[in-house]
Parts: sequence; structure tokens; C-alpha cells
Amino acid sequence: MSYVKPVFSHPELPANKVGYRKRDYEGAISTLCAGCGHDSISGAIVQACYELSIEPHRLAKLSGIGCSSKTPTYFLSNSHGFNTVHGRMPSVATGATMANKDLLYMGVSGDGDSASIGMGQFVHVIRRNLNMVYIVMNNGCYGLTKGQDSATADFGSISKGGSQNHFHPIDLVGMALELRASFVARSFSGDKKQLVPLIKLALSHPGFAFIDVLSPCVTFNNNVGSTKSYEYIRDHMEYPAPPDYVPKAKEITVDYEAGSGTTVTLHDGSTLRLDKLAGDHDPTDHLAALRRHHEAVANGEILTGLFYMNQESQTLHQLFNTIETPLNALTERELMPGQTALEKINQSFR
Amino acid sequence: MSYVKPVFSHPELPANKVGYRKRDYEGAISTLCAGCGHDSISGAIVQACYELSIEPHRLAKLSGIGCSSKTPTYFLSNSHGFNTVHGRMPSVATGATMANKDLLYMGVSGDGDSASIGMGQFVHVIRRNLNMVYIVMNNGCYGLTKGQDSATADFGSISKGGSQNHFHPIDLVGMALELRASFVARSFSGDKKQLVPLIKLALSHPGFAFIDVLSPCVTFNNNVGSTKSYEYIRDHMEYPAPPDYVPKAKEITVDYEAGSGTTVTLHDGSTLRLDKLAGDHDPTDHLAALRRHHEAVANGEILTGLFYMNQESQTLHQLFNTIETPLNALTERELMPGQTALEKINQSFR
Amino acid sequence: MSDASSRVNDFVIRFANVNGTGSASANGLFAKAIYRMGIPVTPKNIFPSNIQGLPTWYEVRVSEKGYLGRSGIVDFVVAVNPQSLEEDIASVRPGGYFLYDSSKPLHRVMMRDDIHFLGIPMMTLAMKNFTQPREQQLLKNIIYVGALAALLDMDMDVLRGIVAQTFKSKEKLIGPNNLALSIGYNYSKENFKCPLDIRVETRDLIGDRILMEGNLASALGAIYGGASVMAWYPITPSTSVASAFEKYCKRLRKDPDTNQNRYAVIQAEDELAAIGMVIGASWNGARAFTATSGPGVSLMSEFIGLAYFAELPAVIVNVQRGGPSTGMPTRTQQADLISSAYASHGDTKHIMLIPSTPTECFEMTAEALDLADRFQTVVFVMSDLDLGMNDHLTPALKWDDARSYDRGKVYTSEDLENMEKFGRYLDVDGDGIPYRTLPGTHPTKGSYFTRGTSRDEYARYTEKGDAYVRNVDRLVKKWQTAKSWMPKPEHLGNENQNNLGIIFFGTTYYAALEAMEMLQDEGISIDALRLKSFPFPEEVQSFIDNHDEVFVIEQNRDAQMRTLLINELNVSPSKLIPILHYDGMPIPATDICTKIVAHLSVNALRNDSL
Amino acid sequence: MSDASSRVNDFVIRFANVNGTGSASANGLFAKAIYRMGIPVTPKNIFPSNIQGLPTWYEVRVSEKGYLGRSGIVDFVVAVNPQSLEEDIASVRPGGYFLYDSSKPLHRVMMRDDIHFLGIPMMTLAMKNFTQPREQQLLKNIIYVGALAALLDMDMDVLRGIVAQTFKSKEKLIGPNNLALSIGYNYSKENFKCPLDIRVETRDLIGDRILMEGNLASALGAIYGGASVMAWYPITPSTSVASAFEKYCKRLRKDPDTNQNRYAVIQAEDELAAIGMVIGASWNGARAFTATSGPGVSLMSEFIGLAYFAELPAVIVNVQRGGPSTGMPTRTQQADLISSAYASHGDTKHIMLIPSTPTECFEMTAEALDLADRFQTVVFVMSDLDLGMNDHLTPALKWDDARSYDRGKVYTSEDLENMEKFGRYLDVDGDGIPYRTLPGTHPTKGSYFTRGTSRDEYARYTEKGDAYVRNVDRLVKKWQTAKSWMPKPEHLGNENQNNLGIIFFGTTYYAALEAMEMLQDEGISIDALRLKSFPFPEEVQSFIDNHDEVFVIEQNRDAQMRTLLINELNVSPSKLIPILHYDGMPIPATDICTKIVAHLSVNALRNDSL
Ligand SMILES: Cc1ncc(C[n+]2csc(CCOP(=O)(O)OP(=O)(O)O)c2C)c(N)n1
Ligand SMILES: Cc1ncc(C[n+]2csc(CCOP(=O)(O)OP(=O)(O)O)c2C)c(N)n1
Ligand code: SF4
Ligand code: SF4
Ligand SMILES: [Mg+2]
Ligand SMILES: [Mg+2]
Repeated sequence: MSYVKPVFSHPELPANKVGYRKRDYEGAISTLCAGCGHDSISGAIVQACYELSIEPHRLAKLSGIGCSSKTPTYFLSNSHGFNTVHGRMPSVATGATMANKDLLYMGVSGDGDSASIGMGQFVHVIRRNLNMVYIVMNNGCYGLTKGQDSATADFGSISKGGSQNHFHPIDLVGMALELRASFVARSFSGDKKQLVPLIKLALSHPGFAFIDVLSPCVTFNNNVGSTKSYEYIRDHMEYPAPPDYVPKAKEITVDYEAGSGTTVTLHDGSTLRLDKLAGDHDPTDHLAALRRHHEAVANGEILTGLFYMNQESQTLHQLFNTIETPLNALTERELMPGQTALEKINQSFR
Repeated sequence: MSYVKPVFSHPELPANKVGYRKRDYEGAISTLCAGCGHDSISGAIVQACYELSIEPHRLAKLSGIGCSSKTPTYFLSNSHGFNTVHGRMPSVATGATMANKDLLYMGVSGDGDSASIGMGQFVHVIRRNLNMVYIVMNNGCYGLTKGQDSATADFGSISKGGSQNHFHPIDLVGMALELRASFVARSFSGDKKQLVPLIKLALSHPGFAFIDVLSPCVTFNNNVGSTKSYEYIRDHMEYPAPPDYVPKAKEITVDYEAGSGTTVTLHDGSTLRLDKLAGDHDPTDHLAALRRHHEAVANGEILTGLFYMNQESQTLHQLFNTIETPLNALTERELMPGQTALEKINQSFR
Repeated sequence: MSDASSRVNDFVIRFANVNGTGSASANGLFAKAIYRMGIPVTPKNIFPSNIQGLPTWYEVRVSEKGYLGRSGIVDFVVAVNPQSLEEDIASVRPGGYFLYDSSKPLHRVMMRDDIHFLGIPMMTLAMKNFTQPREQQLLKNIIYVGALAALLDMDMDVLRGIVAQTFKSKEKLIGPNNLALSIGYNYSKENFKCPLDIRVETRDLIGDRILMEGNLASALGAIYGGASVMAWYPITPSTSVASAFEKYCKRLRKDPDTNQNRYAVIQAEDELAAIGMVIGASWNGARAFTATSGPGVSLMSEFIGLAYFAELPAVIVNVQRGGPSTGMPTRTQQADLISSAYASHGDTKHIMLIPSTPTECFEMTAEALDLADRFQTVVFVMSDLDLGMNDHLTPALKWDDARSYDRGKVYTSEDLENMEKFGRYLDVDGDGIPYRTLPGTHPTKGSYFTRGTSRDEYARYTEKGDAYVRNVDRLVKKWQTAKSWMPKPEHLGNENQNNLGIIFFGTTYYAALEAMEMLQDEGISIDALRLKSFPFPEEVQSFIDNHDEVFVIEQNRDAQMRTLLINELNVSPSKLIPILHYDGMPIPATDICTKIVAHLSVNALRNDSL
Repeated sequence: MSDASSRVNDFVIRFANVNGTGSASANGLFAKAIYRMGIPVTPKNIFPSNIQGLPTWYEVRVSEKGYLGRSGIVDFVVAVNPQSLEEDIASVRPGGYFLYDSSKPLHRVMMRDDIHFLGIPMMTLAMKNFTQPREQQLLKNIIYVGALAALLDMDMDVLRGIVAQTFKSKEKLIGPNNLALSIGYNYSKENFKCPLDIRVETRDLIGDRILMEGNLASALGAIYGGASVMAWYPITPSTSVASAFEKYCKRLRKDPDTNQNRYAVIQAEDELAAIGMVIGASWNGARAFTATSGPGVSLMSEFIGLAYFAELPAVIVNVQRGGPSTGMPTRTQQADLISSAYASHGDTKHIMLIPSTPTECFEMTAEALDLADRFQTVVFVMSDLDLGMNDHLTPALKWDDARSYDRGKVYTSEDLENMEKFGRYLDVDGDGIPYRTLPGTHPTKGSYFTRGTSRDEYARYTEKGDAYVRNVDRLVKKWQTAKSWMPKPEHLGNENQNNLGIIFFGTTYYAALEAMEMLQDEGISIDALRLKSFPFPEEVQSFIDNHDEVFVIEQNRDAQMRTLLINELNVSPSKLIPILHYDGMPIPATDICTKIVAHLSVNALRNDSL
């Protein structure tokens, strides 16, 4: 193996709005295989958080178990991290956001972690529109346990062990769309130009933001016949709606043709311009997103970009009408109703 | 409560092809609430099995936990039954069909059982195209635990306890379509005319046959505001493709207009004629099924009937290339490779 | 056992109904009236695992002496369920009473010579007096309560008072209910010699006690204890913990200005998700809990191990039911002790608090939240169906408004600022409990990675054997520390050192107290200890050491508490005699008494023959 | 502990590599060569929980005396991993050897005076002789094997023979590998005094033993035992059971005419599904099993309770790893004993078979399938990472072709035809084991409803306490019956009644045997019993009864087997002394010996001071 590990130290970039430099967003040195797609995604997360001027400690990163789920160690070392159990990160994230609505939540998972053991939780976290970014580093296999097919492995693809996959893949984008996730995107680990703005957009989205990132496993799933190899993906990528993230401070100078784009105002006030031309897709049209997705699947295309975004959807906190103060900051004064109230209750049981 | 329990004893019907009378397909007396939709579905299963001339002991019935999952006690008492654990019937059914491919498998579940705790297994049993009928008795609530909202409860519907549901329902038909189930239908417990032929069709289908049956819970979810009440469903039903099951022995005499229908040859040699007129839907067109479904959801319609059917799909046994003899019938002779083979193996570890 | 003379305020009455027919409120009315007449009362619901149409019973013990356990003997049956008639007739003790709906005549062959049959045409009376079928059905039940008022000499004003209170907001129901009461009352007066020898008399024996279910009390305990996140999945018999929590939060936990919630209740998709949510919330510094029963705990096992090993607070109210598997979902047992105490794979141990009364459900659920934060670990509150779903006469709930929550060892931003280096799993104080930080506390100090894998003192992943051993040994030290923080066991009975002792816990409490009196009556003096926790405080060890023979009374088949005692205290098994009851019904005092006496006489015989 | 004179065929060599660099085959070549030279050898892989780039070790013990446990002392290190250099240097015993890649010079400060440094420019040599980077990388490893051949005086023909056999189908690789061997060999001959005092000599000490992993043997046991359905979910260290099962099924279980499969292997979506599939298949009469590790067993808990209570066969190969939680996934422990034995809520007990060798993995997995059918219950095969994933010198596998499967009590169609009434849970034979029927057997007789809820003898749902008690008491009777069907424990060592005994099980086997000899050398004669099962057969009770003090050796923190012994056999805890080792590495003999000696001298001291 002669790959060289990507290291996230770059020629010193300037400090961002909150005074952090890019290296402040990095993590421990990766112990993944040299060349693993997951490391590129970690790099994109670092870049996105840096560019968005997120204070690292105001973000919490959560994952399940797998090579992919190890990555939170490799980015944002000033953020609290939680490597939970296999497939159950969504529930832990749900509890965490309930306890403190004021942090940003970045969930990272694998295709084994989310599409197999974690399928139930994946479905239900979408249903609850939890305010978090949820990235699946999708390599079509179980990396950490040495290369078994995952439920996203393509029908007929050949695993490292040489056996052929009998089953149709579960398409996580299709699932998320079917379940009305309020933000659905797909990208490719090797395409930072697309991935970084998508992550920024996701971080700015109020509600559940799902990004399925194809991320080749160089060790176990980079074989001929596998449709999740680098080569295959590069040859089959299609962009439905490439997002271009522009922080508010800067003026929008890119020259899109009038009428051809949708400008969405993000949660933090910055704006996003989506190109409708490339793919002719309006990401606020749910039925259209479903249609384009299903047609692409039928045609064997891999669509990347932003499929759908609903900025009007209500987050779990809104649905639950919870108080502005994070629940974890409440004290006895707000939590404990007192002996007088208790005596009233006693009275009703006499 | 002045409902009268439905009893499945009817004026003696003639014996069917295999010499059984209808009462031979009945079960123990139901202990469900008088008027419960689930009992009607049991009745439809009895009717379908009788009409299909299934030998009762050649069918195995499996369920999870819930009022719905109790119903296998109330039909086919000459069939082996298995009331497994909550939400995990699909895995037990998977093992069972692997062990004996020669029986018919009828799985019964509830919306709590399948859409919440059982969601992971539901997704994966579809993916494996297990050769079974899978009926969800969908009442939008947890009957047995006294009326909590289930994940199929409609957004905004009011539960018996008076609280409003915050979440969008998981549409099991949509899920099954997204996951390429090879047979997807929906019906209503009160509509035997539609339900019985659908169950027959499902029993004849080689592969996973899913029927989502709306089944009002008279005790906990028959309230105004609930879209799973009797009244609501009756007012909002739409038929995409009403199936009309015709056993082979009888000639097809119904007068459909030429060119307007699809005739499908079923597994057992009988034929099914699907009406394309009603709803203009071709149930062999997967993309069309998806489209009609999503449009109906967007319009707030409840579509019933057969959405999709793929008779070409390969069942798990075909995919696994298992031997014709059921695995549970293999003996030492076929299973045990013998000392000579073992000594060869030993030799390779010397 | 009640004899003729003592039947004033000393009997058991059993109502045999069909579920889903509205009998619960009539039966509750009866029990509440006894309570209001100042007489100790213990009602128990015996219900099927279905919603409508199957037999259900409500067994009420009335006891001047204050016995609150199940007696096991039925003096009086009110039978309005044709399905269970035979069984119900058989259940009456010789000389007892059988009140039935004589609208349809009783079959001759069913009659017994040795009990009194009292027929009242309840349905006929209801149909004559009320018009709507639903009304007839419901008020038929009130008619028998009226009949009992006459037969047992109950205070009609008390009954009418409860009716008035119950229907405060539906006033037009008061009239018909009172009418039904009178119909039953008058019919009895006219047709039977009232009162019977079994009857009640007003007393003042209640004191400051209330009549409350354990699950409701647990829910209140969670509210007072500061839980702001609850995640749960419906399962009998724990469901009412969640519904009560939500109900009282709606009243007590709204922001007065914005009407926004100071709590979140999430109905999870299953138990794995429920405990995951609790762990996530606790990790993030909110107090969180779940309520479940056996099957739920089994499903939570993996996550429980994570909380143990990653050291995260989590409170689980385990309302035990009959096991194994789906078992007897509407019956009671204490059979989840081992599966809770040692839940999850690997070397794990978890704290359990074991309430005996609703009051303790309240206190211990609140305390569990403190202990979970203090020890950064899982704390079970081991309730059961009997305690959780039945009303119990229990001391009024109290809360010291000055009490503050023990949030355990959590570093603040200032702490971190003044610190060289934060080590999440350092044993700073030598008690095995490390300090934690909450996400978001400090920009550059205090972040760490929580995980279920082994790690060193600074939360860095490691596969080094010595770091692993240091860590798990510290967990043992923490466990030792926990012992002295547990509620002390309750010492009851005589201080007869070096002789007989009994140990019990949870809902065996009242039956055991009664059994002790029974034994005393037979000349057997016994010393008793009620356990309240696992791990066991020092006092448990010395109690066992100080006695020759100790009976351990449990409501399970495999003597699970005895296993825990032997294993944790290195007690010789021969010293601990299991007294077991596991048919799913609450243990009766007679059962305990008989088994102890039998053991003692066998032993006496043995000694004689030496 | 090896002294100078005994270093022929008596040493431990440790290879320090980076994982993912192809060192496994080179190191395996070395171990296989020792084996082929007729010398007992025990290799152990110590690998990280990642795929590439982290330190990994391969520790090979060479032992003329036939000691197959881990020694705990390292005589020789082959270091080709710069990351772990410091640690590796520290690990060599004084006087030992340190062979390293001198392509880059070693840092002065790292040197130790008390060991021998042997530098070979492996990478330089590889780059000089081979062209492709990948080839250079891989053959660098073969170079150090060649070097060892010279240093340790190994038989080059044996090495070349293995190379030839390994690359039978890729012949063009034979030349370069042999060249690499020679390069290393010659370099050593030229630069060092060969052989060293540590060296090997050809012997004939292997007999009919093979070198095999436990997981592979378990898989073969499942095939020979007739399992036709396997359902599993990947988890270290159990994964290779599934892959070996599938691999050998492909060879041994194809229909010769149609080439169709006589088996089905399903990679489930998680462990809950895996055990559900096993239960479904067994219910339907196929032999089925799963393989998993701690977290998987925790997730299976609910289903395990169903199988226990509904009485369905299920075999679980539990390849234990370091717990709790995700723990140390690539380290070994015996810490799932309680969580397996008593898995699930309610009163439950499960059979466990405990193999010590791959040969027993084979036999016991086959036997587990028989026992599961016979007792209609869950049977665990309690392997561990050390046993499952490492090669062990073990007796060749044997199978009696005349052996037939014990399918247990299953009524056929004819049985049913001749029967009045079938009762699924009737205790017909008085041994607690009921008869079952398979779905589809008979048109009108034999059908019943399987469930996890309580039921009567005829499988009818019931909430009646007496029916419940009859049922669970029968389960206890079944458990009693099972005791006499368990494999007998192995009695080892001296028959010194009334004195010291040790009890051990599983992979502690060889270390314990060695420790016994060490103790004997110190004049301590000790009697030993190796457990093979839970429940414990009669012999275990008498072994404990016949000794004053019994050491229980386990690889976990909480003395879990001791708990099971005390609880099931009513043994006085004071009699059972725990000897525990739980750092995740296989237990070494020295550790056992030291701890026993320490205990004995403390006790001697205590007695003195009395
Ligand atoms: C309960 C449980 N079962 C199994 C495992 C073993 N395991 C660890 S990672 C993994 C699969 C990871 O696959 P994926 O999520 O796709 O991550 P990748 O390594 O491919 O990035 C499995 C099965 C586990 N840790 N826990
Ligand atoms: C592991 C587990 N959790 C919870 C329960 C309690 N429980 C029994 S039935 C049920 C819900 C049933 O709902 P559904 O499947 O919709 O069936 P219905 O009664 O509505 O027909 C629940 C939560 C259980 N039996 N097992
Ligand atoms: S095994 Fe695959 S997924 Fe895992 S680190 Fe290596 S390349 Fe990445
Ligand atoms: S509670 Fe609802 S679902 Fe259950 S039996 Fe009654 S009506 Fe049917
Ligand atoms: Mg993956
Ligand atoms: Mg339901």
C-alpha cells in the first residue's frame, strides 16, 4: 500500500469570523486506510465548519460504529464527540438535541450503521425532523469488519471476497425522500467542490439534513464490478442541482442567468443560490425530487447534489413547544414545582 | 359497548377442491373488541384460503405482538402459528421459509409492530423478497397498549387521550414501493370485495406480497379528527386497480374492454385480470406505481388496490440457489460430509 | 384468617367483571369510599392482556388492623361476569357471600351449600330505570355499589360525595349515578337482612395517607427530581409512568409567560431508541429517564453496557411483570433482578433502588436521578406491576423545597480555565468517580470523545491492557463508593441476634409484615430486614452475619435476590433459605407464613432425628 | 521461565508489524515451519481494531515441552514497525534478542544494554532485489523469515516447501519468495554468529495434531452437526465462523447433480434479526445457528428469552471479546458467562458448552445442535477471541460416520395419527422435556400456537397462576435432566482429596496445565478440574466438596464462573478463591502461578499469626 495519508494541515489560512484558523477545526491523525474516502469527507467537514465560522465547541459530533463512525475523532477536536453503539446514533442524537437545542449536531454514520442495523432509527430520526446534519459515508460495504456487502451494495456487484451480491441496494436518498426528510442531498467524497457547500448548507438548515456521501472503501470495495469504486462513481455522476454557498458578508457576483435560479435565505441569514439549469431541478418541489430520483434509479444514474429542501418544516423542538432555554440549563427553580403543588396533588388522592 | 362480535360460522358452504369446508379455516373465538377491524381481516383470510383451496396445515402463520398480532389465533386453527416478539416477526419468518420452502407463509403485523419497533426488519424482509404474504393491520395506533399514536397515525389526528399527533405518517405502501417490494397493495378491513381477492393474489405471488390493510380500532382510534376512523376511510377511498381473481377452473367471463386490461398468470396457474380503467393504472409499471402513490399522498387521497406486482422477481430461495428438498427434510446422508472429507481438511492444516 | 367476630372492617371483596364494560370506576368508587370512611383498604386489579370482553377482577382488602398485603382468601364476591361464574363461585371461602346479577337465574348445579348467594336483578333494574344502553351498562355497576352500601353498612353520604366530586365537570351525570346507588341500596334493604356480619364501620385509621398508584408516584418523583427529558416505548405495566409524567408536566412544567414546555416527552420507536435518547440527553447534561418492563430491559442491554462503561447517567424505571419472554404481561413478579443488576455483556454492575410503596416510588425515582448523576451510571428503580398499577395506601408525598439536586462531578467553564489538563477518566478524588464536562462548556478545554471502547484516563482510545485494567478497577472502586450512598435497609421486628431472620424487598413488604405477626402468633419470633438497594449497604452484611438462618422472600422462581446476596456478600448459600412465590399474583402473607413454618418443622424433625 | 540451557525449542518470538502490510502470511509461514519441524508451536495475533496502518503483533511460542499457553515473556522480537519501536524494545526480556530493519539507523537513546540488537537492512535489501513497491513491501517480510531461519537454525527446505504449497496456483510467486528467504538467510549467515543460543531443532512431537483456528473448527462442527441454516451479523471476533461455514459448505454441501445448495447462509441486518432467523428455522425443523460476540448477545437477549420460554432450539456460538460495551473488540476475555447463562429478563437459564481447543470447538458445536434439539432450548458455545481467531495445535478432527443426529422429541405424522390428543407442553416422559411437532406435519392433528406468553400444557394462552407455575417448574425439571447430558468435566492432575484444587475452563486450559507444573516444581501439589459446560454435572459438585480450597481461574474481572458455581451448586463462597486475569491478553501460566502462591503464603502467614 503506497497511498499517502491526507493530512489536514494546509498553508496557514486566515482566521475566520470567530477568530479560528483552519487547523482549529482539525482532529487527531486518522487511522483509516490511506486513501479512504472517509478521510476526504472529514476534510470537507473541517472546511465547511471553518468557512461557516462555527465555534468548534458549539458543535457536537456523534457517530455509530464503523470506519466511518471513527471519523469524528479526525475532525473538530475541540468539539465533544460521542461514538455510540452500532446503528443507534440517531437515538442518542435525539436525546442530545432535546437536552440542549443551542448546539449544532453533526451525525456521521456508515451504510452498515444506517442501512442495516440502524435502519429503524434512521427512519424515525427523519420522521422527527431532528435538527441535525446526518452524513452517511456510503461505501457499499462493511469496512471495519473487513468487507462484507452492506445493504447499499449494488445488485450484482462483486465483493472483495469474490461473491456476488444478490440483493437490490437500499437507496438512502430514496428512503429519505419517501420519509419527507426536510433536506436531502447526495455527494461524492472526492468532490469537495460540491461537498463542502452541501455540508455548509446542511449545517444551516433548520431540521434534519441528510447527505448521502459516496465514499469508496479503497481496501474492500474498490474492485471492478463494484459500482461504488472510484472509477465507477466518477463515470456515472450526474448533478441535479449544484449548490453554491455564499456567506452574506460577500456579495453575490456569480453570473447566473436571470430566472434560472432559486435563491433561498438560510437560517443564519446567508443566502444560497441553486442552479436550476443543471438538471432543471427545483429542490423545493418534493414530487419533482421523488420523480427525478426514481427515474435516475431506473436509468442507473447516480444523481448528486441537493434533491430537496424544505425550510418551512418544523423541528422537533418547535413541534414539542419546548422553552427557549436549553433543558439542560434549567435549575431547581424551573424544574421543581414545590411542596405546595405537591400537597395539592396529595389532596386529589384522598 | 353493544357491538356484536363477528362469528365466522356461516351457512354451511360446500367443500372446496381439497375437501375442506369453510369452517375448517376458522380459528378460536376472537378476544378482540367487538367491531374491531382486525376481525374482518381474519374473516377475509379465512375466505381467501378457503377459496384458494389451501390445505390449512400447509400454511404457517406468524405474527409479532399487538391486537393485530393476536389474530392468527382466530383463523386457520389447523395451521401452525407463531406469535413471536414485538416487531421481529420478519426475521422469524425468514428463518422459517429458509427451513421449509414448501409451506405457505402468512405474516400478520400491526402498524406499531411494523412501522416502529419492527421498521428495520420490515425493510429488510422486503429487500430479501421473502416468499410470504405480509399483512399489516393498520389502525394508526397501538391498540393493545391502549391507544398511543403509532408511526402511521396521521399528522394532526387526535388520539383517544386527546393529544394531537405531531408527526407525518410513515406510509407503508410508499416504503414498500421505494424498497421495490415485488407485490404492493392496500385495502380496507371493511371492504371484503376488494380484500379477499387481494389476499388470494398475494398468496399466489412468488415473493414478498405486502398488503397494508386499513383497519379501524373501534376502541382507541375511531374519533373525529383521526383519519383512520371508519367514516374517514370510507369517504376518502380511491381504487387504483381493483383485482378480480378468477380460479383457473372457471372461465373468464367478465367483460373488460379489449386492450384495457392486463392478464397475469399466477404461480398456481390461475389467472388474474387487472382493470386498467379504474384509475388507469398498470400494476406492472413500478415508476407509475410510485408516481400515483406520491400524487395521492400529496392530494390527501387514500389509494387502495394493487399498486405494483413483479412476478419475475427472484425469491430468496432462488437467489440462494437452495436445493428443491426443503432444508428441514435433509438427513445425515445429505448434511454430513463424512470422515474422509474431514481427513482431507485435516491434511490442509498440517 | 378472619373469624366471625372480626369481620367488621376485616374482609376481602372481589369484583368479577368483563373488561371494557366500565366497571373500573364503580369498583374504584367502592374502594375510595372505604378509604374515606377511615379504614385501611388495598385494592388490586387482576386484568387480562386484552382490551375488551375478557374476565377481569378487582380485589379489595379491608383491614382494620392495617394489613395492606394480599390476603389470598376471598370473603365476598360480586359477580357480574357470566364467563367466570364457575371459577368465581369456587373462589369464595366457606361461609362467604356471593352477590350476583339475578336478571338471569343462576344454574342450579353451580350453587354451593356452604356460601350465601345474594341475587340482585342488576341489569333488569338498570334497564327499568335508565334508557340508553350505554348508561344501563355503566350504571348497572353503580347499582351493585349501592347494594354493597346497604349490605356492608357503608356511609351513603361518602359515596354520594365521591360521585359529586368525580362528575364535577359533567354535572348531569351526578343524578343518574346517585339514583343507581339508591336503587341498589334500596333493593338490598328490602330483600336482605342488612347489614351482614361482614361489614364496615367508620374509623380514623388513615392518618396522612393517600391512595395512589406507584407509577404515578414515580412520574411525580421524576418531575420533582428534575427530569426534563423522558423517552419511552409503551409496554404494560410501565406505560402509565409516561402518561402520568406527561400529564403532570403539562400542569407543573409550563413556562408561565410563554406557556412553553420545560420538558420533552418522546415516544420512541422502540426500547433501544428510548434508552439511547436517555443516554444522549444525560450526556448533554439534562436529567433523563425511561420507564419499561422486562422485554424492554432485555432490548436495552447493549446500551446499558455503554452507559456503564462510558459512565453516563441513565435512570430506568423497571416496572416488572411476569416473565420470561412476553410471559404474563398483566401479572406481577420480581424476576428481573439479575437481568437488571448485571445487564449487558462483559463485567457490568448496575445500581438498583427498590421501592415498596408509592411514596418510595416518588422518593426513589427522584433519588435515582441524583445517584445517576453522582455515579455517572445506570440506576434502576425496580418497581413491579402490583406496585405500579394498583392503588396503595401510602404516606402523603413530601418534598423539601430547600433540597437541591446533586448533579455530581461536572466541571464548569471556570474549573476548566483554572486547570492544567482535563482528564475525563482520572480518579481525582480517589473515590473512583471521575469528573465530566458537558458539550459546549469551554472553547478549547474540556472536550473529549465519549465511547464504549476502552480508553485511558484522558479518554483516548487505547488497546493497552494496563490502561484497561486501571479503568475497570476504578469502576469497581466507584461501585464500592456507591454502597455508602445507598438508602439504608429498613430494620423491622425484633433484634433477635443469632437466630431467625427474614429479608424481603419491594411489594413483599406488607405481606411480610403480616406474616411476621402470624409467626409471632405461632410463637415464632423473627427479625427482619427490608432491602432498598443494590449494591447492599454494610447493614445487610451484618444482618446476615448476625443470624443463623435467613429466609429470603422473593416473587420469582430462581431466588434471584438470594443469588445477588450470596454473590456480592460472600454469604454461605446454606444460610439463606429461599421463600418463593411466582404465580403472578401478589404474594399473600399466609404463603410466607406456611412456607417458613414448614421449613422450620422439617428442620426441627431433622434435628430430632439426629 | 527459560534459562540458557533450555533455549533449544523453548522461546517466544514476537513480530511487531504494521497491519495491512502483508505481514500475516510471512509470520504464518514462520509458525507453520516450526510446526512442520515437529515442534509444538502456539502463535497469537495481537491486532488493533482498524484495517491499516496501526501496530499489530504476532507472538509465537515454541515449546519442546508442549506448553501451548501464553508464556508472558518475550525472548526475541522482530521489529518492523517504527511506531511501536520503543515499546517493542522494552518488551524483550534481559538477554533476549531484538531484530530490526536497519535500513534506517536506530536512535541511540533507544538502545538497551541488556539485550542483543540485530540489525538487518530489510527494506534496502528488498528494494535492491525487487522492483515493484508492493513486491518490495511484501517480500521485506519474507526476508526476515529467511534471516530467522539462519539465526534459529530452521530447516530451509521446510520453509521452501511451504512456499511452494502456498503458491501452488500462483507459481510465478514462488521464485521471488524463495529469493527473499535466501537473502535474509545469507545476510544473517554473513553478519551474525548463527545459530544463536535460542534456536530450534527438528523433533517429532506433533503426533496427529493440526494447526487450526477455533472459528474454523466451529464452522466445520456446524456442518458436520447438520446445521443447514446459518444467520449472522458481522462482528469481531466471530465473523470467521460465518465465512468458514459458507466456504466449506460451498465445497461440502452442494447437491452433486444440480449443484444446488444444501444450506443457506443469511447475513442478517443485525443480531436481533440473526437470532430471529435461527429461531424461525429451528421452529420449522432445520438445524440452525448463529455466531456472534458480546454486543450481539446483548441485542439477542429478548429473543433468547422467547426461545427459552417457548422451548425452541437455537445454537449461538459466542466468541467472547473484551467487554463491557464495545470494549476491546480485538482482545480476549471470558466475560460473557453471566450474560449468556442468564440471558433475558425473567427466570431463565441457558445451556453453555465451553471448548478449550479447536477440536472441541468442532465437537461441541456439533453437540450443541444435538442438545438444542433434545432440550428445545438455547445452547451457547462459549468460545473466545484467543481460541477462535488464533491457530492452535489441536488433535485432528474426527467424525464417526455412523453417528446420527439426536433430533429430540418430535412427533411424526404417524405418532399424531395414533394419538388421542397432542399436548405441546405435556411432560409425557417425566423428564421435563415435552414433544413438539413441525409445521405441516399432519392435516388435522399437531398444529399449535407457539408463543412467548404463558400457556397451558396444550399451548393454549392462559393467565392462570397454577398453569404458569406448572410450566416453569417443568422447565426447572428439564434443566435438572440436562445436567446428566452435559459433557463430563475433565479431571486433571493429582487426586489430592481434601486439599487444594483449581477449576478452569476454555482457553485457560494450557496456561493452567503449565501453572500446575510450575506449582509442582515449587512443591505445591494441586488437583484440577476443567469445566466443559453449564449446567454443571454432578462431578463438579463432588470435586468442590472434596477439596478444602478451590481456585477458580477466569479471564474476567468479576469472577463470573465463580458466581455460577456458588449459585448453582450452593457452594460456600469462602471456599472458592478467584484467580482473575482480564487485561485482554490471553492468561499466562506465570500469572496463575504467582497469584496462587501469593494467596497460599498470605494464608500461611495468617495461620501462623493465629
Ligand atoms: C452490535 C454490533 N454488531 C456488530 C458490530 C461489528 N461492526 C463494527 S463496524 C460494523 C460495520 C460497519 O460498516 P459501516 O457502517 O458501513 O462502516 P464502514 O466501516 O464501512 O465505514 C460492524 C458490523 C458492532 N460493533 N456492534
Ligand atoms: C419489546 C416490547 N415492547 C413493548 C411491548 C408492548 N406492546 C404490546 S403490543 C404493542 C403495540 C401494538 O401496536 P400495533 O402493532 O399497532 O398493534 P394493534 O394492537 O394496534 O393491532 C406494544 C407496544 C411488547 N410486547 N414488547
Ligand atoms: S477498510 Fe475501507 S472504509 Fe475502512 S478505513 Fe479502510 S478504506 Fe476506509
Ligand atoms: S383495542 Fe382497537 S385494535 Fe385492539 S381489539 Fe380493540 S378495537 Fe381492535
Ligand atoms: Mg460502509
Ligand atoms: Mg396498531
